[in-house]
Amino acid sequence: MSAFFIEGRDFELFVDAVIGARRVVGPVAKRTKFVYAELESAEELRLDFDVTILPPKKVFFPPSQDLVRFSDGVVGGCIDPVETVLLGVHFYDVKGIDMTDFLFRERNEDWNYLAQREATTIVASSIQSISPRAFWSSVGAEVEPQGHDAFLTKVNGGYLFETRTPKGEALLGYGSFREATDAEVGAAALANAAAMKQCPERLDYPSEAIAEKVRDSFGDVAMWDELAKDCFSCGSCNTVCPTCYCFDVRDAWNLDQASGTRTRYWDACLTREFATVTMAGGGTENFREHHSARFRHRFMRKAAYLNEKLGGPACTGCGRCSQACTADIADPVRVITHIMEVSS
Amino acid sequence: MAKPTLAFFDFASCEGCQIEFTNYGDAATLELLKHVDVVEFREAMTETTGGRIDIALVEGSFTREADRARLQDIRHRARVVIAYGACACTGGINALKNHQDDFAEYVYGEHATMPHLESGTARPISAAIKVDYEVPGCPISKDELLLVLSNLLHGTEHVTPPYPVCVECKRRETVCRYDEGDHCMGQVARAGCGAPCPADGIPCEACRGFVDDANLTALEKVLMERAGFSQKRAVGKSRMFTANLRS
Amino acid sequence: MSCEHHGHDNLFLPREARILHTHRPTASEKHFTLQLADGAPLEFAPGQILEVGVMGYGEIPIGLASSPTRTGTFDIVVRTVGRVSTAINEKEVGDSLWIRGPLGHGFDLDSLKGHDVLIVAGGIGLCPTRSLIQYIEDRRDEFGRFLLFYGARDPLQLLFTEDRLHWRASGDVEYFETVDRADASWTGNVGVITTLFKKVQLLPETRVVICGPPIMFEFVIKELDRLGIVRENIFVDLERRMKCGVGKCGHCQINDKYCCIDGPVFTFSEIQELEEAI
Amino acid sequence: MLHDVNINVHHLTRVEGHGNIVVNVTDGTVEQCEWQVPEAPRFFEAMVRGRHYSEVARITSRICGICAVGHTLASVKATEAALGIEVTEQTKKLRSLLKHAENFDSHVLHVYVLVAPDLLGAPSVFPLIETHGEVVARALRLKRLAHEWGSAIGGRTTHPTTVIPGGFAKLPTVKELEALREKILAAVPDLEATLDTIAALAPKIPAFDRPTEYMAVSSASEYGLYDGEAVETVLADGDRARYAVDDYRTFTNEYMTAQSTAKFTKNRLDSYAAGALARFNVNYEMLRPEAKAAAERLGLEPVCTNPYMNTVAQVVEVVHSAYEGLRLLDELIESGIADEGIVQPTRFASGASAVEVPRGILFHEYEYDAEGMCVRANCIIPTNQNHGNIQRDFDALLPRLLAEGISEDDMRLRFEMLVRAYDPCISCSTHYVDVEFVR
Ligand SMILES: Cc1cc2nc3c(=O)[nH]c(=O)nc-3n(C[C@H](O)[C@H](O)[C@H](O)COP(=O)(O)OP(=O)(O)OC[C@H]3O[C@@H](n4cnc5c(N)ncnc54)[C@H](O)[C@@H]3O)c2cc1C
Ligand code: SF4
Ligand code: SF4
Ligand code: SF4
Repeated sequence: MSAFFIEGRDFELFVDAVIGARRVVGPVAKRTKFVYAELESAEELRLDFDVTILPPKKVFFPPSQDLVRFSDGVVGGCIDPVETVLLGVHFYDVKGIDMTDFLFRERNEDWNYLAQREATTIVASSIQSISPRAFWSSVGAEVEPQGHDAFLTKVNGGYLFETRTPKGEALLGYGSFREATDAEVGAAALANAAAMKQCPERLDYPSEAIAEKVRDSFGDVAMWDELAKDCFSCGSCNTVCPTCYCFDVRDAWNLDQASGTRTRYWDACLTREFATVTMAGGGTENFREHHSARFRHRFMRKAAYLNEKLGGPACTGCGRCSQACTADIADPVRVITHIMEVSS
Repeated sequence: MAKPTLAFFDFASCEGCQIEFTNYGDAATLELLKHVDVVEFREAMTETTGGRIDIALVEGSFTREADRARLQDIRHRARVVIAYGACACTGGINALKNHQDDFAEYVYGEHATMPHLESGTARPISAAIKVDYEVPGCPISKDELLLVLSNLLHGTEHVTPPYPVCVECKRRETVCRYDEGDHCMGQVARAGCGAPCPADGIPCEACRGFVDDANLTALEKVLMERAGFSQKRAVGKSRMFTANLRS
Repeated sequence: MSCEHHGHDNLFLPREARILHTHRPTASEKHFTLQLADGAPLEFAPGQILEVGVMGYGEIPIGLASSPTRTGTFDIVVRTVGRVSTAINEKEVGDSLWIRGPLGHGFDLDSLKGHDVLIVAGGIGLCPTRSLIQYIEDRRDEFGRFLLFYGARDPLQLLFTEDRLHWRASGDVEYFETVDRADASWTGNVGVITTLFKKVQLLPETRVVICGPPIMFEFVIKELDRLGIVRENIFVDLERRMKCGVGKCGHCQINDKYCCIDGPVFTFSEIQELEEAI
Repeated sequence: MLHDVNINVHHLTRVEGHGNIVVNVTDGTVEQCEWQVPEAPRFFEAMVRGRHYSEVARITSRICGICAVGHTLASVKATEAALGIEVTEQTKKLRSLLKHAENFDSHVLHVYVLVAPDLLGAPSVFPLIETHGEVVARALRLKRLAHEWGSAIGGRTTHPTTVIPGGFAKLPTVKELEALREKILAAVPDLEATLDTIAALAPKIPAFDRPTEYMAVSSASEYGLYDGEAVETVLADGDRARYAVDDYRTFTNEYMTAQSTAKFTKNRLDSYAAGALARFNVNYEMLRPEAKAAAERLGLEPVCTNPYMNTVAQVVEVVHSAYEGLRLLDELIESGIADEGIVQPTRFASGASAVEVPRGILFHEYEYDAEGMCVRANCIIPTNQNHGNIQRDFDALLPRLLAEGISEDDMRLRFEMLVRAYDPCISCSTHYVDVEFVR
């Protein structure tokens, strides 16, 4: 596909034109942070965001999503995708989306996710500001971001718009784009490379070595207990993670007490009851009773179990978990580095 | 089938949880009243029934021995007793005084020992009678109360989320209080409220009580290290709505 | 319904199943015979599971308790333990349940065929194995010797009274049963299930299926080790919290295995390295 | 005339909190005529000691779930006075707007749900769903509006979240304010209909005059609810007196008698009244024209000395709050909402405040130590202030009712209606204890 250029002042017009035609979701400010939200006008768009509180997966896999509706013996599905342009996704979040795409597709295709995913055009964007806990330049560096339709890079005077798919090309019609010059393409490449150098944290170990070492550390209970000592089992690290996709399913009746919904909610394997079952006679059994067992499970999943399926850690280096963890113990860089250096 | 009967009772409390019951709005209230018959609600109605009731909603703390008989009468008459609101579930804010020994003197001075001022420790309703369900919160979440009632109407139990408030806070993408230099107790507080407080820019005060296995040691550490509290304030912090749950 | 189905299968959309027959073997269990409302047959393998639900209450994983060789209908046995199981067990003949499935991997029939088979079932673990028991009975000549050990806490907890009478009399199965605690009426074996091993001679090539409470596994495995039965030939049926049954929700994960799609039947060799398994 | 009366209303219904009415007349001699309050005491002033200033309003809000907004505002204002915090104009406007929401909310609830059944001869609002469906639906609509209004500014109405010392933890957006403005405008027909209903029922309001002293927060620029520089009182003859808020102890005069344990208040007379009627009498000139017109229509004029008319004064205030709310909204929408941050303390000392809640004036006072921890607190709640006045009304009412020769049942209803008219909020039981009166 090819590269186009749009002037800064035309860019806003472009965004407004897309908003006029489709639902557009992009990063906006929320108090002192950023979130993805449906845009009402180009003014709200903040492409200078560092990282959003929740990853863009919420567009396809929302925190709560109805799966089935029922009413008087009639039961039906609720898959109801809306044509959407997801504008302004950093490359590490594109990698996160690649992973959830794979995970919701493998073995049993979950159209409750995939339908909205297919109805969405993703425009990735260059990183203009960097979150203090980011380590995306190093983790899983061999895994290339895939699932985007265009890539937007801020360069002097405007934006370079590189289309990757026909879906991305289809957006060209909404703005005054012209073919980019080699100089503009070069400037964009430089800007993107420069951002990689500024990433503040690094996890510089090969994915395979990480998978092996982390898996081997499973039995080091004392180490995991120590690492998880301050864990609240609050699940924040799970909930903000672009590659976490566990959920709970609950039913509820509507006010009429006859109809209702079966809904899935994001769940978190760090929370206490996640693996608890009720036994005959009323007792319960928790297969990951101690919070350190749950803490360990998260790292096993990210760094070992899924690593083998995904070809790299199930971690994009976004640093959201590091930031979200009030006890500041969830940072994959610190935990994995500790395992790589300390555990034998 | 006759509609189940619903009765409201109150003890030491601010009655705010009853008020929440009036806040459903016209459509929802009228719909709800198609499914239950409100038979006693002292604050809103004169009618009473001395007889059996299906669901008794009890608000407020048990603070005086004198209230025991009234509670036992409610238990006796009701098929299901629901303690609702922090006061009823844990003692709530009333329990703050349980850590003081001079509260009566402070408010009433030399008159503090008058017999009608008898107010021992503020205790949950369950200290006096068996309670079937608890709807925590100060005030209750009126949406959750609806879920509880809806489940009861279908002969089953609403499941209060066992995880802490952070889960709901993150799900709604609230800026964490700690990220704005504030403090919060959402990491140890029981969820189910939908985390309105952090979303409105104030800390979670754990008005719904603690989750099981709450890591209070880590909470104190985080309050000191991240919110800059003195040790004294960090230790005292979790004694606001949860005074009865602390030593 | 206002929402579109989008032309793809919704993994979560349940099918209606009518209750044709019910039976209460014990105070807490209910045995249902079901048929899909659209009349279609349910195709499944022994050891597979269903997600069974009541709309408004939820869905739970339940093992199929009849053999696919007995067509037209299928059985489940549900023990009342909590919210959903209670709602299911309140349903009567003529009511509907909503099911998804069959889900998961059943027993590896290829590995069992042509060999001696021992089934060790504890408590409600008899339900999913009943599917296999019936299957072996119906295809008896495809298997070698067939032994069944069944243990319950006390005589009141014993399931499938009719089946047990039949097994006792049947020449197709060598049936042994025991209770942990006897009552006045009980004349049979008393003691934990491993006490039954004294009663038989087993070849090391015997294929063994274990299904029951986690605590039971450990002791049964010790006996099997003693008999020299290799762990590749031991099959276990595991239970975990489960929300989707299709390998997404994460609840049933045992290290890197999903109980729902990699199991619920595993060979013991597969899971013995998984520290979270038992 | 009845010679023997035995009225014993245990836990009067349709009031917030628990109160008893006991009237005993034997052979024409009054033996007992009392308004008693057996509410369980809750000791808030003791409980806030040792708490950080940011937590104090969150605790004192729990004094009362009905006037939680008022308690929060009074508490925050007193804390700000103690900490030397001067809040911005925008904060003041938003708080006023929130205060109006509470006044509107509480009055709608009181008039429709607690008082109207008396006037319509029903035991409660529930049977009215059948007989007066439209009135109930209207009441619920207005109630929902009030709740949405309060929530838009305060986060929620029971124990508001956003009001903190120094400003707002979360500000509404202009868009939200515009939506709110539309909702209030859309409720104007319901307000008109409310006036129709009350005008039709007004003849059923008992006639009973007993002049007393009326006390309210007063402001030179508005009908002081949230804001006001002083407290003013007016007597039946129009004689006025004005006091500084900081001197609240000198004009509330909490006192205890040898036989009584309740903290009473009094000022120029041996009791005074606070609440909607008192505010109406003190601040009539500051009412919105729409509210003045409503008063005229309902036959309410200052200085009104019939305590039963408090309900009518509440209806007038509902109209006032709606239009005053619209005015504040217009100003805020016009100026836009600025993120001004939270004003920080400049000192740690003591300070007092007065705010009008639906039932009267609320005084809060706190003292903080150098770490911002509360060392001393005092709260005087309106129902406490009205308590003495209710008893004086009882004393004057009984002989008149005896002279009227009405039945004991009617007599009980008149006493109940009198208490309800005050809309007492007994759950605000910071100082409350059983009361016995000395005569
Ligand atoms: C593979 C498999 C096969 C099973 N086969 C049978 C069977 O044939 N008959 C039978 O009676 N039971 C069977 N169970 C157990 C049955 O699923 C649980 O008893 C049931 O989930 C309890 O749900 P509840 O809502 O009644 O209990 P609650 O205690 O109210 O459970 C609440 C939620 O917790 C989860 N949960 C609790 N206990 C379990 C559990 N043991 N397993 C999975 N999730 C749980 C569920 O998500 C449930 O919705 C099987 C479980 C699994 C995993
Ligand atoms: S584990 Fe942490 S850093 Fe890695 S993708 Fe998840 S939230 Fe981001
Ligand atoms: S690691 Fe941190 S964010 Fe994750 S559950 Fe524990 S305390 Fe919460
Ligand atoms: S604001 Fe409070 S509840 Fe929300 S994530 Fe932060 S600590 Fe948890």
